[in-house]
Amino acid sequence: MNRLAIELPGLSLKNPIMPASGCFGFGKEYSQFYDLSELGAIMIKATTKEARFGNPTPRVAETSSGMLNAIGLQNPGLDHVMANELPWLTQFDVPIIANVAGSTLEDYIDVARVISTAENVKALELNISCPNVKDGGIAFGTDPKTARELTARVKEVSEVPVYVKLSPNVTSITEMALAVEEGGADGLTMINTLVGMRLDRKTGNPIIANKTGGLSGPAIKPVAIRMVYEVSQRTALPIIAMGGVQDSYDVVDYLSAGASAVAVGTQNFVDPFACPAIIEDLSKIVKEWELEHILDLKGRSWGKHGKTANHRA
Amino acid sequence: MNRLAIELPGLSLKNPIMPASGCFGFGKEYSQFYDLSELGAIMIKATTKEARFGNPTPRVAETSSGMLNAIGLQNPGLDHVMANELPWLTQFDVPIIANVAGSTLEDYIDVARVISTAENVKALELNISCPNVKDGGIAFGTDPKTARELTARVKEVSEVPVYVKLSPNVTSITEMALAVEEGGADGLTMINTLVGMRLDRKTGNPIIANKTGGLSGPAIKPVAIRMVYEVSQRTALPIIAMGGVQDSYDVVDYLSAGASAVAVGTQNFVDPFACPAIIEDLSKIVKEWELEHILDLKGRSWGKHGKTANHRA
Amino acid sequence: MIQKQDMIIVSHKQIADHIFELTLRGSLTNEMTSPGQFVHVKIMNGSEPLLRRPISICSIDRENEQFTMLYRVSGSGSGTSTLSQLMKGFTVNVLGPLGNGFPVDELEEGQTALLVGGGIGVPPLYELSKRLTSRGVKVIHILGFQEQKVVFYKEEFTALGETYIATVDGSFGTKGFVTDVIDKLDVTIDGYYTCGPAPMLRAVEQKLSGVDGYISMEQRMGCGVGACLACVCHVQGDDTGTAYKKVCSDGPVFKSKVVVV
Amino acid sequence: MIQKQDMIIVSHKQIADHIFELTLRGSLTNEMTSPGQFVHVKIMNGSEPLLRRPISICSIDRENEQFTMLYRVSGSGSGTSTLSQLMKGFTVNVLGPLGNGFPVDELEEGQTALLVGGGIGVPPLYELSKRLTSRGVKVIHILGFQEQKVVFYKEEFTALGETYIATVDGSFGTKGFVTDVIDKLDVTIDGYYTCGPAPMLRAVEQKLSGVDGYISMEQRMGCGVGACLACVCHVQGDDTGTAYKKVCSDGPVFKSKVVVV
Ligand SMILES: Cc1cc2nc3c(=O)[nH]c(=O)nc-3n(C[C@H](O)[C@H](O)[C@H](O)COP(=O)(O)OP(=O)(O)OC[C@H]3O[C@@H](n4cnc5c(N)ncnc54)[C@H](O)[C@@H]3O)c2cc1C
Ligand SMILES: Cc1cc2nc3c(=O)[nH]c(=O)nc-3n(C[C@H](O)[C@H](O)[C@H](O)COP(=O)(O)OP(=O)(O)OC[C@H]3O[C@@H](n4cnc5c(N)ncnc54)[C@H](O)[C@@H]3O)c2cc1C
Ligand SMILES: Cc1cc2nc3c(=O)[nH]c(=O)nc-3n(C[C@H](O)[C@H](O)[C@H](O)COP(=O)(O)O)c2cc1C
Ligand SMILES: Cc1cc2nc3c(=O)[nH]c(=O)nc-3n(C[C@H](O)[C@H](O)[C@H](O)COP(=O)(O)O)c2cc1C
Ligand code: FES
Ligand code: FES
Repeated sequence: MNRLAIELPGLSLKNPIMPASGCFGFGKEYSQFYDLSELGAIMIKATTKEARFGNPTPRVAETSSGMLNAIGLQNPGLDHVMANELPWLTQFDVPIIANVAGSTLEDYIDVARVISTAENVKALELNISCPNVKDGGIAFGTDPKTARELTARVKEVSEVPVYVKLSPNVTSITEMALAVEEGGADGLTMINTLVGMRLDRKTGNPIIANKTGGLSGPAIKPVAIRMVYEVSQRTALPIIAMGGVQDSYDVVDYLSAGASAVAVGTQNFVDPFACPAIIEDLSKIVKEWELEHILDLKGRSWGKHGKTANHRA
Repeated sequence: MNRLAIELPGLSLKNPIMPASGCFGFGKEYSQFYDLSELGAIMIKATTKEARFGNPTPRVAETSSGMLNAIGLQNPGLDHVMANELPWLTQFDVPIIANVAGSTLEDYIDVARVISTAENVKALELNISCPNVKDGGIAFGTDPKTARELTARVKEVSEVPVYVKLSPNVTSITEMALAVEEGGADGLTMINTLVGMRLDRKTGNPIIANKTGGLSGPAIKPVAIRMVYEVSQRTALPIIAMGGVQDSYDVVDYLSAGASAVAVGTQNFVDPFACPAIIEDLSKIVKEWELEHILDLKGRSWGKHGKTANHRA
Repeated sequence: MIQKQDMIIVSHKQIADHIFELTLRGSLTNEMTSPGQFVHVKIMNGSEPLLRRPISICSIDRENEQFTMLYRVSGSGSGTSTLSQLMKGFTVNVLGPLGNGFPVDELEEGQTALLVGGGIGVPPLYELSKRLTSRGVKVIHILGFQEQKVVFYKEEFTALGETYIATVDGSFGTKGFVTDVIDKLDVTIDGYYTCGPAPMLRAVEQKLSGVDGYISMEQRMGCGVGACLACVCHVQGDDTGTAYKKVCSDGPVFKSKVVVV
Repeated sequence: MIQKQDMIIVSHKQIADHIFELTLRGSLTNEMTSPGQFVHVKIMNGSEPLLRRPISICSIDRENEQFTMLYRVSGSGSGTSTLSQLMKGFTVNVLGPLGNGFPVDELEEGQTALLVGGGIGVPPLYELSKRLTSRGVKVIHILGFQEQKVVFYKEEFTALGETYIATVDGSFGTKGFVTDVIDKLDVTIDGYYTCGPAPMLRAVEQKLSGVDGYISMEQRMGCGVGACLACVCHVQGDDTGTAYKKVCSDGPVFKSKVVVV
């Protein structure tokens, strides 16, 4: 038995580790560092119907133990992704989770219908939480009703299971989770970035051209852990968690909080070898801690509430 | 002219710097380090009607560039604060902002009515945003209607201007700000802590006995700056800003974002001399940058939107 | 007076598995009055790690304006692991001395004091023992550790008085807990002083309930100076439930039976 | 091949106001091919500062497996200020070499190259100049700085070829900008290479529009390897508005008139 393997709706993962959307492009760059088949899955960069240049630069700014970004969903558009990026990725033995973004319900539906037919796309991730473009779906991500509706409509057209990526910039993320569960979501991914801002000390102007950006990295981990802890105890949906993962112990934390798999975002920039290093360390932890399976850790933090379904392969 | 002096409703501040509530007790401990009369004001620890022990320990946990706390509004209760803490503070020439907490509307009203009569209490800070006690007012802090109502009722009984402390754990902090403005608030203080959690690596259990805690420190500064930037452009109320201030340049950032004064929380723990050091550095900045007044910096980040009322003394 | 000072690293070395000895120099040393006080150490400038670390004063060298602390590196990525990498010549920012230590004048010349330490609770007993012996008090040390490789300062304590070591796995000294050693002691104890993990403190307080004693508490801290209420403990015999003591500023040393361990 | 390596600090010193020279040793040096490439430096382990810092390769010493970079400390509390405190013997984690540098074989022996650098854009021109001169290309350097106290490497460049310094305040060399020096030059330029602040790059590109040239761009970066799209720039003559180049992996050096500076 592979003690790291995990079965989630649509996804047979060799291990619970995958790069987070937007932090790994479409895989090409990181393929110079290691064999992408080592990964549990790959969450590719948000794809929209048309090609987008995204926001003006500067697009990133560093903050204490974190970074802000406002890339603005730059991507080559659905057709190009279908014709080039996804076929290129078929050389690797790794399931692809396609991050889908748009401005209107129709955008999401159109992209989902097409991209879910690609042979290596095993699940969709509905990005209803991008804080960096006015028309980037954040409206869907902050209103439970709209989110439920969007999920239901995408489910109708998708050939593969649908995960919904939740925004932390809400009063109750649990309410959002329950809404998309009702809408028929197969899983949750969380969290997207927190909206933040940094000013230039001298001029007082925002450093990022878009003014605000999304905060990621270790700074947000306590917020993300809390949200995973809350949501995982309230829904039956599996959670792919993310936010500030730097090493295998952070992964242990997310599983303990109730996640079933974990994505690595910003840390890829800090260390391009982060994902395979974490996977290797997880194997060691499983051995040293004498776990039958890594998901023995799932929900450890819940205390006496008992366990929900796990997702061991 | 004192280029750091600031006039806000009820408050004549020698300078824009004050310790944040809960991070300075009732001043006694820090009075061993410097003369409290140097401060712009003091935001004292939340006071409730009855004495409270607060939450079990551990009550704090460190995170990347931040800390979690779940003190749980421990305080000696209104009578003791009126009889001991506030009279002791009259030896200093510094206005006191009394942080008021409670579980019910009546609690807030009762505490506000009494504490606002103390001679050195020049303003109230309604804590409707403490994330660490179930009955700690957070319900008031996430629902605009309740917040407006609470503000209006407290305004009826308070002898001094009322500031409302906003929670960042909401979908729209601007909506909350506008609601309490409608309720008659004289000013805003923001932000309180973000709800977060840290797990013990070995056991997977939450480190803090209360499980979740409030995240403070430099990690949250980008979120706080963004919120001050947003809210200050939408309301006419003055903002006392806080979140991760470590030095005078952080203060410059908050003023640039649109705040009129700044509170220092967690940094007092890191450096008990933080507040006087920042005040001294601000004097230097005013000189070096050749500012007529520190509030020349106010709202610099807004771009072409023009300036609102400033609050120079 | 509590001061804040950049103190110079005079010596810094590993003395047992994960255990380091750090000696710092600076005039702040002159403020240190009683054994059992602690300092609050800022490990790097900037925001990471953010909070200071409370570490006991292990020995004080007034003459050279320097003091020593012993600390355990708690894991990779921890603040103490970063601390352990700082070299001689660098400075460390210290806030202290903090809290109230062990009173040394409660015992007279010729009386016998029992000093019971567990793990990283052992260090503050060293300065205490030096003070007691210099007053002519007879000291008996019982020091408990997990296993042989984390034992430290055996010689130093032995030089001051009778010293028993207990290890949980029996790899050194008596197998078992410090209380197992206490059980076998056949002397009259006039007072005890103890520092270590809470279960040990409770066991010692109970076992020596007939004797006056002092207990040093540990608690996660924010400010270290009494302002944040992170480090409170309940008070024995309090019915209201609202009475409390702050470990940082009312303690860390309390008379036995005062606080709930 | 891009590698990641803990490289040893061989020498580290201040050479002008806020300007440091850092030499690192490690086999990663062997991967460095063209002048103008950069490395991505992680300043401390852990999360603060979080991101790597892009710094140009200033000179390469293959024989000793070491290379040198020059950097400016941008303010107290900045990552570079922390970097400047690391001492000989410590290691720094380097990711590199990254990006595409200046092509050196476009010019023949006897031809003349103009190298125009501004401020902290000067360093990559040094290795470039060494390569060009070793091929027998004649080099002319024009280096612009704010003021005298931040001028560096004047001797080093002078040893390789004609060198003009311009300072904005006139405290050293010609008063004014590098373009003021270009105006006065009376030679035929066969190619130019430039690195510095965007306004300078634009001015140089315009002034030398008749000459083939290479421009090194700067942009805030996330990954440094082409994955995050933080560092994009527009492409000249693109009507769609969606064409772009990534400074980190398509650049940082571009042929003139290719990207929008
Ligand atoms: C009064 C007092 C005296 C102490 N004296 C010593 C001593 O002499 N030698 C020694 O090695 N240790 C001592 N400790 C314990 C020491 O403070 C912790 O081991 C240390 O703070 C852990 O920090 P870290 O960087 O290794 O761990 P991290 O995991 O990086 O710490 C994270 C946070 O948790 C806090 N923390 C973690 N464990 C503890 C703990 N056991 N007690 C209090 N806070 C904790 C840290 O201070 C920090 O804020 C003392 C504690 C107290 C309260
Ligand atoms: C290809 C390339 C080559 C470079 N070569 C050199 C060089 O040889 N010597 C040198 O001194 N500088 C060079 N720079 C600029 C250098 O990267 C920045 O000065 C440095 O990152 C600032 O970091 P800090 O820690 O001082 O500032 P901080 O204010 O702490 O930086 C905060 C964040 O902003 C980024 N940042 C700030 N200023 C810049 C900038 N001007 N360009 C890019 N990112 C920035 C930092 O990388 C960091 O992520 C180069 C930049 C690029 C893109
Ligand atoms: C540069 C950058 C680009 C991102 N782009 C996307 C995106 O296109 N779609 C998406 O759903 N999330 C995007 N994210 C969010 C990440 O997938 C992730 O949710 C977030 O960064 C938190 O994880 P981390 O702290 O590990 O980075 C992006 C994050 C960063 C830093
Ligand atoms: C230990 C601790 C206790 C706090 N107690 C209170 C409180 O009683 N009332 C309140 O309104 N805010 C309280 N806060 C929140 C702070 O006043 C402040 O809003 C927050 O910490 C952000 O500022 P900082 O990052 O500078 O700490 C507390 C914060 C901390 C860290
Ligand atoms: S640590 Fe703050 S009161 Fe004790
Ligand atoms: S820095 Fe990430 S694409 Fe260039």
